[in-house]
Amino acid sequence: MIRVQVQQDEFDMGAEMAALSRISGAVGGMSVFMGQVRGNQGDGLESLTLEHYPGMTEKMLMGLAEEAFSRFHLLGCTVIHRVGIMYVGDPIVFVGTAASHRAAALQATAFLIDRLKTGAPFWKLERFTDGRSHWVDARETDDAAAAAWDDPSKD
Amino acid sequence: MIRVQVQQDEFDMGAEMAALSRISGAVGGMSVFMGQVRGNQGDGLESLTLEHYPGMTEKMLMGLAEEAFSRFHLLGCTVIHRVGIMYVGDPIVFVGTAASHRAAALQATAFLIDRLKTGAPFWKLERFTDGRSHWVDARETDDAAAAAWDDPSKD
Amino acid sequence: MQGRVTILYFASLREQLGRECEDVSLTDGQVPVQTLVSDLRSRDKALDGVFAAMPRIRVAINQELASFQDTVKAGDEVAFFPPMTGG
Amino acid sequence: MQGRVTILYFASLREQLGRECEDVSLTDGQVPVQTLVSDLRSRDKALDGVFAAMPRIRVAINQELASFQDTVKAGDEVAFFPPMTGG
Repeated sequence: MIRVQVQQDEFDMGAEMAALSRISGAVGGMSVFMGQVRGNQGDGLESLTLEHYPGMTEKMLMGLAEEAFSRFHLLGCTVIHRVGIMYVGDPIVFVGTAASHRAAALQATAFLIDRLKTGAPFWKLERFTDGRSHWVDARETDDAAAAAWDDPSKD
Repeated sequence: MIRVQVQQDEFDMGAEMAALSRISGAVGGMSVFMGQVRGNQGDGLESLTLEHYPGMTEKMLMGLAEEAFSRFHLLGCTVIHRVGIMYVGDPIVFVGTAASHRAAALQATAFLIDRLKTGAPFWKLERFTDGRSHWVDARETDDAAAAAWDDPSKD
Repeated sequence: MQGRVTILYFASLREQLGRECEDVSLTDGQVPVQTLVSDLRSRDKALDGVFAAMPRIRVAINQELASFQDTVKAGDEVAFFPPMTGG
Repeated sequence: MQGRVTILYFASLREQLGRECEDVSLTDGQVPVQTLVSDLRSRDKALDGVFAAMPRIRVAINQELASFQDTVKAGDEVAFFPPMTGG
């Protein structure tokens, strides 16, 4: 069971986790990552605007979810990414995986969020309280984290 | 903020995640692991009874949470472990971590569940539909997973 | 559609160009992305400046990531954008 | 309490012994865990059989994991149990 969703609205983490946990009686472990707009960095960040490429985004997220599903023998996999404007503390992304064993679920979640950061067509515009705004630069550490999953010894 | 809880009752994953996500405006990522009673293995498992060593359990879980908190620079950490009788599909354990960056949260959660498996005084008694019951044996793979965190190159 | 491709721009690229899409005609039946880009840059000074200033522009053809050596043909949807920053 | 320790048994150990705790007096003021175990086994055939059959018994002293070389003194709480299987 794969569920991929791109939406403006907030998601309900408890409901998403409950749905994953009930996907099969064979589920022994579930892993979740939730990313939100980080504030308190002293830079006066007020909001993020998430732009995306409609159509391509859903395709690429589905491709990533399918890759995780077969690579880590998942029983369930949910990826939800919000678009539009989000303020400090607001949720941005939810990745949840369910598997028979904990290692598979934990690794699949790390794989999905690492790959999603640089492999799905999303872009972040930061707006600050003083009126400035700028597009977030891609980080080399994110490229490295995504590329590390190309090495199958990580499984 | 560390929260450690040993209880008979079910926990509310959504509420626990929401509390972690609001611990600080500096939270950028949260990671959760939830373990539940795995069925559908063809062995007729009906229930698990979780026994523990009251007093020592809380101390050891708190020690693990404090180690994770400082090692991975967490902003929040919640560990809830149930005791008593649980049926197939019931939740057993919840580990949640919040940090500024995703890698810290993901690693801390994996650390906590790996260490908790062999490092806190819980024991599982399996009961089957045909009336048999037996104590779950410790697995060498769990010892290896816990010991792997002794190698600081994993951070 | 015959002989034409749809071009999309996203994020900082869209913002600096001041447009999010355009239709262009291909000089040949099918051309590599880099030829298409050269044509666009020679026709449009603003676009030339934006492409010159952003060395890490990515391309997708029909919503699949592609390289500048890949071929564009009539009817394709070609998108240009900066490195992705989701999650 | 003087000269006595509380001993707790958990899980399969508790089940096979048929008891979850007992109070025993120490032969000396303080002894290594392994001496305490030898004393217990020499006094109690059932316990001897259980300890013989379970090679991986763990020990905690005052709710801290310990080794069989660690010292037990009067007033301590000593617990024996099989390898832990939580999570």
